[in-house]
Amino acid sequence: MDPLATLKSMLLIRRFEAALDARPDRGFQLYSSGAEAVAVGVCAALRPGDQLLSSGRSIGPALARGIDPRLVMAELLGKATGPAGGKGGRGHLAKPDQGFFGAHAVVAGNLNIAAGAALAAQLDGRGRMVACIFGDGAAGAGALHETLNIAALWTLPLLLVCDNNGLSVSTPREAALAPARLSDLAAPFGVPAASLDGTDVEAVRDQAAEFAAQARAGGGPAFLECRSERFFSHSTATRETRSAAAMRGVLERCPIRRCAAKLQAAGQLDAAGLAGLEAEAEARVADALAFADASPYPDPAEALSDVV
Amino acid sequence: MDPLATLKSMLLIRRFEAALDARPDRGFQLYSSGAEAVAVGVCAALRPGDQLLSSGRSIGPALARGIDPRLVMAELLGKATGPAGGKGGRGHLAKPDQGFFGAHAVVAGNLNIAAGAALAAQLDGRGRMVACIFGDGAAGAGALHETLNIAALWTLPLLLVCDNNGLSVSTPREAALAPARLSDLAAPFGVPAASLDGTDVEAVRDQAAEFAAQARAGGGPAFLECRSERFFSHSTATRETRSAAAMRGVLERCPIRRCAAKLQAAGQLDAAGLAGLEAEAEARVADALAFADASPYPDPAEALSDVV
Amino acid sequence: MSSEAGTIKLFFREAIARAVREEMAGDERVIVLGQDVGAFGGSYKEFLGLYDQFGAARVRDTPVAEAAMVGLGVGAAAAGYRPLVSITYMDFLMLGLDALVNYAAKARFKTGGQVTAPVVVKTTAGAKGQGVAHSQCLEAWLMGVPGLVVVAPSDAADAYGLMKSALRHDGPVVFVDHKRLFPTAGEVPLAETFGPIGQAAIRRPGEHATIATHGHMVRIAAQAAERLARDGVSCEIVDLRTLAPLDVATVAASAARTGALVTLEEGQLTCGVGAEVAFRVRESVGAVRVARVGALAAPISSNPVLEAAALPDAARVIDAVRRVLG
Amino acid sequence: MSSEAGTIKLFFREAIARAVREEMAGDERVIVLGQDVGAFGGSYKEFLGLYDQFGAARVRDTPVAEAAMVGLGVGAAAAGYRPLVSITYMDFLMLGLDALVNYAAKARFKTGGQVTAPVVVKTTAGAKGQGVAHSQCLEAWLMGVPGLVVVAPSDAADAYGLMKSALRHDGPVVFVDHKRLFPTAGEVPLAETFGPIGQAAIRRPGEHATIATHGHMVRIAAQAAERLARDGVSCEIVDLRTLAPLDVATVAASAARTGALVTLEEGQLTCGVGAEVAFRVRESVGAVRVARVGALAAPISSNPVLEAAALPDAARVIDAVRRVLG
Ligand SMILES: Cc1ncc(C[n+]2csc(CCOP(=O)(O)OP(=O)(O)O)c2C)c(N)n1
Ligand SMILES: Cc1ncc(C[n+]2csc(CCOP(=O)(O)OP(=O)(O)O)c2C)c(N)n1
Ligand SMILES: [Mg+2]
Ligand SMILES: [Mg+2]
Repeated sequence: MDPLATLKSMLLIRRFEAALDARPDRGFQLYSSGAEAVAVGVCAALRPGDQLLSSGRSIGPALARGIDPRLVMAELLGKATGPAGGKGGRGHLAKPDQGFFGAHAVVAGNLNIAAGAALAAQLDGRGRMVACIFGDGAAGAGALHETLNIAALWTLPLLLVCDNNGLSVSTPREAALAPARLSDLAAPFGVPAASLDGTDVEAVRDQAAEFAAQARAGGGPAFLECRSERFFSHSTATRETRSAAAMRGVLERCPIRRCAAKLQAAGQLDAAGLAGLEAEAEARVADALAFADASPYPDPAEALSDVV
Repeated sequence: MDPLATLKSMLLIRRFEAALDARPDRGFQLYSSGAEAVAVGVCAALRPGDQLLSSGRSIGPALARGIDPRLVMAELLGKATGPAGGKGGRGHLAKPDQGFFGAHAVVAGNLNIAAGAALAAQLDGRGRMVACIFGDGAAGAGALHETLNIAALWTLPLLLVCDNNGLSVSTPREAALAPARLSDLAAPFGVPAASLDGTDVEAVRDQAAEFAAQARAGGGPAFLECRSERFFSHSTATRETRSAAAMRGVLERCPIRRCAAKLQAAGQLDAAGLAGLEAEAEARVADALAFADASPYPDPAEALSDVV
Repeated sequence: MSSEAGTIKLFFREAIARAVREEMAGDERVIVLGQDVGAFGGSYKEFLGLYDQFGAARVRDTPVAEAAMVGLGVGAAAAGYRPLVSITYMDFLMLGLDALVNYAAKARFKTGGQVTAPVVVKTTAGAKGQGVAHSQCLEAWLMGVPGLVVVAPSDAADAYGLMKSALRHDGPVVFVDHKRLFPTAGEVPLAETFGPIGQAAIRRPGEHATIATHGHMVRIAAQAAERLARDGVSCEIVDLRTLAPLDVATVAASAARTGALVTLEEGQLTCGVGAEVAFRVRESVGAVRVARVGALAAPISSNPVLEAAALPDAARVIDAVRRVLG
Repeated sequence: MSSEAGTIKLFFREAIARAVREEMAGDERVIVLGQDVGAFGGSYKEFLGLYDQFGAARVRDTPVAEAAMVGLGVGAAAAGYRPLVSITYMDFLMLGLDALVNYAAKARFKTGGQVTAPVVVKTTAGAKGQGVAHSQCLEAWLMGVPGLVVVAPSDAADAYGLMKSALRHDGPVVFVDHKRLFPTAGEVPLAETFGPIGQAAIRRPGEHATIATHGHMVRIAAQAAERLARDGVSCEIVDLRTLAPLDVATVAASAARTGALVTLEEGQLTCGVGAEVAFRVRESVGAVRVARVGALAAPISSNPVLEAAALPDAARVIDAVRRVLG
């Protein structure tokens, strides 16, 4: 994935969420803004046959995986044209036929599901692998321990990506997790791990690519901690607990500005080029909204379909 | 606790289980023979106000903690004179007023209960601590991760003792657990840990005493791995899976013979003295059986008492 | 301040906070464990102010680790404390069922009375736009666990009184509230009061049919009764308030008077609260016409159209009442 | 070999092993995950021989980590496999309910049919001297979870046939057996057969009362029916076989004929199988006399005296039948 493509992907996520948040009918949402580089960097290391799973904070992962913004917007706004017909919605986005196995809104609930998908990939024997993005809060759950142990024992092709934004709702990571670095949790199991700045999309991509290659080669699981930021409050229903001053520092660490600056410094992008990419993202988001708006809500009878 | 006392305590456990196993009416039992030094060594480091919890393999821990063998035998044989009136029985022995908070037959199920008891001890502020003995099999459960993390965060006075006999029913520890040493699981949380030969009662006692002192001084939790042996099959209802040859090697590592030999080498015990201690243990066990035999079964109406 | 004498208007969430505050002030053994219960004050502000008043040692933010949260609370309870463990949504209580059901509910029995575990597990049931894994009502599971007390207040006064009683009960209690109740307000006695565990309440007297329900659904039942009243159909609403132990006598007496019973719950009907209430009432009053209302037999989507379609509403309750009145 | 033509006598545990063996041989996607299911062959030898035949890649011993075991099975199922996950005792299934109920049961719905999770969770219910945390029957919890199929065979033939069907079902199935059934033997068809999911069976025809039950309790019902027959009371025994979906039609038709229904389960009565069966039968046949039998409302001790006192036995079933026959 070339540098401009990663920038484009991050811009799409940022603009998509801004547009969604402006909608009075958006309902309950969790945003990825500030962590775009995590999802985009990881997805840059994935192949078509691979599968990505995520936590409920899944707009970034879904778009980074290349799911059509129209479908994502429709699903999030509860329209029948979403991949799940509007049934999944926030926290449960999924498009497995395009490599997004799905989000799951239960914290840490997707870890052992991802290990199961990785077991399937291993049994298939076609060099496919599975990546699972979860938050720092999920690192306090026993599911991580059980998943690391079994994935290591069975050398499952699984990349565990901790999107560490330093917060679980209002609780600082330091108050919830004893380890100095969350990536240290992998060590006892002999699982290779790395901890890096999750606002550096190239660093995420390169490390993820290395771990993915290992997994495909039968090297087993890996653990990648990405220190990111959360630009919005926890959810659209949650009050912000950080001070204005603190927020200024948070917004400083913008993965998009960082990426754009790097490309400009390298002469691969100029102001006009950036403006063009932003306009392009705006256009895709506008198109996605138009698509969702033109789509119907599901028939109430759908409440009873796809149950058993 | 002087060396002879530890030997006595181990002999009591060994003879108690032999006598119980010989009973046609013993029902379903899990034995501690081969791991006597773990329970006895740990209990040697505990004080009256402290609490001990254990897995379902609880005869050793209960007797090592000093619970009257009469009461233990009565409870295990389902008699109304047991501490729980015969209701708890195998896997659920308890005598909290004497520092044995209790066994729990759910693997790893006692870990976070023990942390809760340790939280109570911490809030009491009287320098009490809690020890929890669990098996290697329990180390694969997420409960260990959650308990280690919170105990470390809150510096709970908790000693986690892994009685690693290398087996979970028929499954070798290597096939169930990825870590090279189970004590390594404590490292990411900054929890001090040690791994030692669980057939060496003095080594267990000394390390447990050091960790207990730390816990009492506000130093927080510790993890002690004791590599022990399982002399019986998993349970009285489980077929043995180890070869006769393998069993010979297992029985070689007898914590009692090891302790007795050391005392004899040091001139603290002679053959006659040992025979005397064995006879004493026999006598206590015979007395316990007599007590249990003379005790009635609970009234069937007890099936509905102590519920809410 | 107050509309009636001797009471004060409080939001449901404030009533919970008041009860916990009073119990914490009066008993050092009462502590609070939960995610974001500290300075943040709880997802629904139901713990607001407790952290400032009682400090970090007694109001503890926990990691996202429901199994350990319940286990810690149960263990501390068995060791002499009276912890309140907050499990944000009832869906996540599944992660803590081992400590609650396999240990706490059986502790007293299996130790022959040596150990009791006076823990209160407070959790929020019900759907409000949060989707399949954040909307479930699992009260019925807990009702069938010997050793557990289950309370489910429907208004601020009971939220206050039942939380007070729960924190004084000498065994494990599950306190079930509902996302849609926190912002509701009601009159709460100014004086300290305790809600009676095991006692239902008649919220609205009526002659033709009895509606037995609990929690947020009491409000739906009231809407249905209002509309039915306009057509001259008079419904008696029994708020169960406690699900275990169940106050069958009050429901049965009402059903005996009216001759018709409609059970209403937000959760699933199969092996649900209504199935149990109906069975027990029929045992004690013999012939009575019965219908039950609950969610459709499907997961509850966050989709506004599908959520509304799946949940019981006044219209469905009215249909059920008309059905039993033949 | 065989007592009847075209059948072979198998132990219940052998019937399970045969079903899994046939399905594994015919479908590479079928794998087995569980504690000591490999060379050991399972706690009750119900997987004996599979490891030798299919190897360590398809018959996998797992750590003691029920949450991950169920999650792995569900995840692999959602990714196209058909795992059987063995959870030794149903008490421990609590540890895996999140993956089973919050994910697997909802996967198809929440993805609009994009994902299904054809996992079979096989688990053993019931009491046999193992105490409070190794004896529970939680079938009723699962019956109320939309998206789950729950089967509970009572004999070797159904253990075989229902396991075969469970492994072919395109969604999550919980296969509930019982400690006391493994050593029982029965005639199993020599030819490959599939047990019908959602179809109850009449095990004994009768005129005066219907006993609706499942699993091991079918044997207790038979004892009771035998003894009642001596006094001229003829009972019809309906073996539910599948608890979700429930075959109400068969029970209702029987109850309509006999006019009396006794439900029998080993688990707790409150919000239990019997409460549901009774409600649904009354919905469809109107007036029928009903009584239910289950465990005492208490934990089940390993104590021989107390366990026997707590569990339903033939005597209690007989009392209940006489009660409904007034
Ligand atoms: C098992 C469980 N417990 C609690 C919650 C409520 N909850 C939703 S998101 C969240 C925060 C998780 O923090 P983190 O894992 O760091 O993810 P982030 O929100 O920071 O992306 C919590 C506690 C949940 N969804 N699941
Ligand atoms: C949660 C749970 N899963 C499974 C079991 C069944 N079981 C009882 S003891 C045991 C072995 C545990 O091995 P380990 O922890 O090493 O203890 P040991 O028996 O070796 O002392 C198992 C799997 C259980 N009791 N609880
Ligand atoms: Mg976070
Ligand atoms: Mg072991």
